[in-house]
Amino acid sequence: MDLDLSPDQKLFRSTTKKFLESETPLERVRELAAAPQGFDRDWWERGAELGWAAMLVPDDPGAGRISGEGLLGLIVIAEEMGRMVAPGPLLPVNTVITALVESAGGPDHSAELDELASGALVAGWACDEPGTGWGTGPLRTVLTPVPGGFVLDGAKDRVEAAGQADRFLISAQSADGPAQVLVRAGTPGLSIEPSWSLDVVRRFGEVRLDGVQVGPEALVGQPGQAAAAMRRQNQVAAVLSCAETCGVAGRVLEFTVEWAFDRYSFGRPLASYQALKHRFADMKTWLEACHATTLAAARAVAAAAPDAAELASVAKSYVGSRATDIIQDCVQMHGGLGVTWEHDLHLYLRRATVNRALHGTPEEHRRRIADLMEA
Amino acid sequence: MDLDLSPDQKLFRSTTKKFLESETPLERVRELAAAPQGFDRDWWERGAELGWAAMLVPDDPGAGRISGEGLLGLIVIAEEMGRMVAPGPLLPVNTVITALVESAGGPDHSAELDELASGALVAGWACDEPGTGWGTGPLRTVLTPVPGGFVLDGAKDRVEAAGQADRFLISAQSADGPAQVLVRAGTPGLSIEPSWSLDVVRRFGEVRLDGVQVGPEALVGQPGQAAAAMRRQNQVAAVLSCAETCGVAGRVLEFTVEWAFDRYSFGRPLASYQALKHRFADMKTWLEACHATTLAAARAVAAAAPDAAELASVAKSYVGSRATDIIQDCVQMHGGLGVTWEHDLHLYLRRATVNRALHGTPEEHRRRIADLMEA
Amino acid sequence: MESVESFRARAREWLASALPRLGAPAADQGGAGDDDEDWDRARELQQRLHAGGFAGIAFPAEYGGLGLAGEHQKAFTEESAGYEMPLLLNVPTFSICAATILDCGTEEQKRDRIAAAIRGDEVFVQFLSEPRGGSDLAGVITRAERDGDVWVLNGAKIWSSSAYAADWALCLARTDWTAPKHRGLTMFLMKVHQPGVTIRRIRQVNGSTEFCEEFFDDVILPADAVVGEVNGGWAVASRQLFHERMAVGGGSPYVSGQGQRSRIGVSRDFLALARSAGRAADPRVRELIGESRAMHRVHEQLIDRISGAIASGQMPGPAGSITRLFHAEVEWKDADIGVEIAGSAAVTDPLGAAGPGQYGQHFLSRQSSSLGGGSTEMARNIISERLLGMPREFAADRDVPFSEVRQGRS
Amino acid sequence: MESVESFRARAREWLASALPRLGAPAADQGGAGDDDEDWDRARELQQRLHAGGFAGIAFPAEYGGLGLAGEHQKAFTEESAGYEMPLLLNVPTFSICAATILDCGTEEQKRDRIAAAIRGDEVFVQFLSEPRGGSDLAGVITRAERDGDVWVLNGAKIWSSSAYAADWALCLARTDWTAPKHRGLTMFLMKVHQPGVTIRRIRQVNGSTEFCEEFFDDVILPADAVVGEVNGGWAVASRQLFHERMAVGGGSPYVSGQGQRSRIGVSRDFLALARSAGRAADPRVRELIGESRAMHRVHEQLIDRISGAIASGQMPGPAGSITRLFHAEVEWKDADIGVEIAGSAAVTDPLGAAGPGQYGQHFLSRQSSSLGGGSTEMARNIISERLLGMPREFAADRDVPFSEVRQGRS
Repeated sequence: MDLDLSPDQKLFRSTTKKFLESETPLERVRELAAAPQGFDRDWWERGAELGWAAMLVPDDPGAGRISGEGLLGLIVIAEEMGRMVAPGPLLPVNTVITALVESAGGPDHSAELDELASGALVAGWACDEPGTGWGTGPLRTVLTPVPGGFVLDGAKDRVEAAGQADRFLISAQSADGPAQVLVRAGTPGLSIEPSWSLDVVRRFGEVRLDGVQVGPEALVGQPGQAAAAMRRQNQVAAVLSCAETCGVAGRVLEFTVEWAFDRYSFGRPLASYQALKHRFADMKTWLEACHATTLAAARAVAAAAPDAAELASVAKSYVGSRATDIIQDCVQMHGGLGVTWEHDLHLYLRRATVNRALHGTPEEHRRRIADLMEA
Repeated sequence: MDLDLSPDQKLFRSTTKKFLESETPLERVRELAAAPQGFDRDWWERGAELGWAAMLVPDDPGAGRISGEGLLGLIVIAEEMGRMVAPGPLLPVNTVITALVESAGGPDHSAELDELASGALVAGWACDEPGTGWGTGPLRTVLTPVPGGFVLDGAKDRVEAAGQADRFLISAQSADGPAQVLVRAGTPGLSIEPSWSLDVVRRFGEVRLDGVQVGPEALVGQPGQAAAAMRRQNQVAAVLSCAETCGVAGRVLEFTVEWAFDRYSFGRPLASYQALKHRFADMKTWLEACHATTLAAARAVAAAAPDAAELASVAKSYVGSRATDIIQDCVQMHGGLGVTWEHDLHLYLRRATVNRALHGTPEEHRRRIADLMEA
Repeated sequence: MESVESFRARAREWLASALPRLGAPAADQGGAGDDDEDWDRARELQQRLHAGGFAGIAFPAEYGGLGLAGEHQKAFTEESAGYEMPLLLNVPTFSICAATILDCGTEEQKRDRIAAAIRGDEVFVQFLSEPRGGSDLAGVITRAERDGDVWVLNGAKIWSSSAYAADWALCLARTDWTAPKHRGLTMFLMKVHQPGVTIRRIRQVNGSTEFCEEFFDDVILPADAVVGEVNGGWAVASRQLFHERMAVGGGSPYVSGQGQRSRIGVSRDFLALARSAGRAADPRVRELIGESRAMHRVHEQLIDRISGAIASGQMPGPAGSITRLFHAEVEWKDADIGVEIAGSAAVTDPLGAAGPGQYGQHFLSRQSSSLGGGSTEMARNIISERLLGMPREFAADRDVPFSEVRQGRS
Repeated sequence: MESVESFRARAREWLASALPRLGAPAADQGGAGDDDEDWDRARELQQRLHAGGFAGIAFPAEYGGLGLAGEHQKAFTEESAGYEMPLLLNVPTFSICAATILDCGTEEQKRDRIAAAIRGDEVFVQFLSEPRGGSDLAGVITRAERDGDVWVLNGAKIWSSSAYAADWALCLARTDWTAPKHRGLTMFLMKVHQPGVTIRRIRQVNGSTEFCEEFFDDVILPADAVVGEVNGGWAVASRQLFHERMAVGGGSPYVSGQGQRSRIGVSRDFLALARSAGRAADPRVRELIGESRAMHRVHEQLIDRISGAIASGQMPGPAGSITRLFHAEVEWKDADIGVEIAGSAAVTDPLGAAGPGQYGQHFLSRQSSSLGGGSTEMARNIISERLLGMPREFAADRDVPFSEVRQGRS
């Protein structure tokens, strides 16, 4: 991503890369395709030792702001995960951490924060609701005060790692406005219906909430005050998604360029055909642009810059649409092999397609940019 | 367009081609760019002798249907006009003729029909209204019955040849539904405001109607009954526009292919570079598709087939968008020369861009197709 | 020769009495060709056709056919609409392999193989493409070496459709390495299932296992397995390619029955998808729906135009590459539109790959239509070189002994 | 050397007292370069800078400059924001031509020409491209022949920006036809207005007449007009191309003042266009508005990334072709979006080319941004060959005497 990595970032990269190569190489990812949960809890905990879930937690817990440096390190890890189509709840865990860190004035969640950071706890981010697009309209899940706490009613879908999550961060409408609560898996009234997924190892589910009772300690921030944190969560999610997709597209372009040198047709390498060379030039240009916009968005979000929301949407719309363009053309360059199960290309294409569609499609983010221009 | 021209169609093509080459070659078209009206009435009358305005008029005037064979001949002429970026009101005159032929049950307009066919009379087709897209919503121009006839109030824009027209076919809302009337230029209350145009020789204007009084003989068909004829007019207009655009794009691709053979770069003709060859292959494919869809639409409209409306929109959306794609890439192939005033490319690009935008943009026609699928 | 109308009347009557009516839409008939039972069923139907005297209509009588004209076949095909037909056998068995054997085979090959196929006893397959071959069909490195009376075959082939279900194959092999590429090839008609042949079914991302890869390990072919001339195999392969274009373009007299064998595919009802996604009123979604519809209609119109022009000689045969290229464009567009309308439901949805997820699933094989049957890159070469007359690409393997041609590392 | 901060403080003070403040937005300053009065104004402003001691900041003192560093220039540029500056002189006069003369010129050329430009007395132009040249910059066929002490120049040049307003030109001509392409060229520093030179202004579809075509008819050039070595002209031209990339990429120390000279262009306020077209609530139109905005922001981000990487040596110089290619994409997209949102108002409208019609007008020169400054085709060659290391295109003119190279008919 960044061409000037700090020594720390280089370290995160090399340790994560080494870990993924030895623990979840692509053969292992293919095996996990058959596993109901897509990743092992033990594996996640060991990954967390490399900082996967600790980087956004600020040194000063009262800062009320995720660590900016941490985010810039985290995208290095996300990119490596993309290069290896790695499993694991990197995005939801770090988004929930963002919520816990940046929601002021509510109950203390530092114990859960520690457990998330260590990898002992996995959290699901339940932000989308069935039948709606990204960030459209008011929440239909409602939070109603009752004696001794609150009751949640509604449903959330597209919840990553729903089957593995120990906690769910659930957004809901309260009488005072949007609220967020952290609910334990297994709370009566909360049920999980696994969904189908295009990804090989990333699992999703629908979370149904039927009169789920929670105590006041479940609140994340104050009811009605959640909008600002939710915006930040969306920005962090967009940046992590883009960084991972950069890794996906970057790796695919890399091995496809190699292929073009190695593969001969009519006695010449594919890389000598101008029509293909020009398409590779386009792909290289788009990939550099993907890196540039992801990094710029990450920096803006890290600094909580005034245009962070815009730049997150710029990156998510650009990377979302261009990455699949790149990968599809790389499939084409591979010929028939590119559409076989045996070739790894589809593992990458699946991941990029999933990342493109979740947390706002390119079209949704473009509309958001237009909205922000008028705001 | 059609690869199997009948002897008649071959004749129309060769006489029109010869006439345009001698009377309005591109140098003359460039001169006419400075003329307020863009074409000479005398020139139009001589062109009309070649059948430009007579072909849709059926042998049996009571048929209530334009000549299908005539339409298939007319597209041959329209294509030639496109190849020469010819001036002249081919589209509005023939669309108004369609209205006069296909509107049943109203006053007799056979005298005007004869004069239009001979080229003595020029008609403007006033179907669009200021501030609205193509075929959206109810007409805002209203036709109100008064003693001795009707009064028209409203405004029309994008009226081709408004400055030269002797008659205007005006669509308006009557108490019974849509109506059409044929109004003389110069009728009190009717005023014309010339508009700017991107085309070199095609002029447009806004027609304002302030209490314009017309007699009952001005009606084209019966008030409230105009919807069917208006649909047919739109189909004929779409087909003529597409046929002309096919001529435009076809001619441009033709001379650009020649250029690619003649122009050398690094000691090799441009036509030997694979990246360019592949783009030419795309352009050739798109051009053949433009011809195919235009011809299919013309045949369906000629036969008043049940899917004529759909095929007209299919052709208009496809040709509209692909023709400018082809021409823009031909500009690119020409290098810097392609964006000079001196090179003829921009004359063609102007015409294709105008045809793309008028009588329904590609986007509007795609939406129409979706509507028809649900109808 | 019986008149077409008389033949048609007989066919209509026979069809009603002898073949089952289709319940499902025509596009679904014949199965996907992925399962053995589909193939058993196709053979059985072909045997019924043969017993009823309606098999091999346009093949010569001396090779087991009826010796009638393409018009008779066309009439039969029209009448057969709505009946279950052995569509799996049309391509490549009848329209490509049997047609090529008829053009180039020995008397014995024609008599034995064509008749067996018409009886419904044998299914054919093409062994042309190779794992390292890509678009370069003539760059075959599977080798056949003469050993006394027989040939010994070694190498591998790929993308052979349903080889596992076939009996005989047309296999192109290199027999002279000192000759330039096209001049050292020989075509063999070989048994598919025999010692030394290993067949592996290839799983594609869309779930299909129709395509196969074959490995040849000292496979013994008798001398009479040669089709055409030794080292004249490219001429035979060219006939196969010709017949393939005819079959795909709808102009083959050896295709019997309407509709393609279905493939594992995706629904294209974008209006229904938009409704299920609650986006049927979104103007952008409506544009996409209209655009897809328009592309499909233009595709039909273009096929009419180009196939008519080729048939009448107004365009040369390579013009078929125009429709081939356009077809890929239609498919690209549809794949993209499906994903765009379905939104996040294309990637995770309770309904899974049966719901909007099928559009995400289909997106994975978006390029299939621009790879199978000659890549779009080759189509663009053909259009620019053979229709527009532009200079041919430099081929490093032209006019040099094939053994000296560089092969690359993959 | 004076400290940057001290220099900045002096500059700030001087600017406030000596240069007019801009009323219009910065992007409009300096005029379009199409009119003589713009050029007169630029010379006058340059003379003021010179009189105030702020001209030629990074040029050596012995050639009329201040002999300061790029940091001083950067400080001055920052301070000059909001003041009217002679931006027309930045490209090519200072940043390309004077910079190249400084690198390759004789002592006399440096002393005379650079100093005159810094004084505001002279303007420079490049005579590089030729009417039949296209992307092949070294394929020059303008010829200079030695005749005793002088050279005689014949031929034509094109796409020279504002040649009509310039005094001196760097002109590349072929002086040895027996040598291969790059090895028979010589660069001349010549007077623009002299006997035998005819200048024609080219009208472009966007109305600009900035570019010129020049015809040379037995133009006499003195022996000391040669820049660098005889037949070593390509080395000089390469320096020009290097300085051009630096200037365009924002890294030239010879550019003074912020903002580009404006061009005849189109507004990009698609939100305003959508409002005026009554389509600001159409979701599709909003997507387009957002997409354009996104492309512009990504473009800035990409420039930061690539120019930083080149400056730090992490990417080679040819990586500049990446931003060049991306720039064209942004412009294509904007041209298409303008036409799509404006709808029929882009082609006929009462407001004409000042209203939505400007988007139709702009669509006519959609390709300008992919042609000027090296075509996108050349950019793609460079990216694939020099960044990805793919084999170079075959050049039929490599290593053969230029007189034997085929030139084509146009």
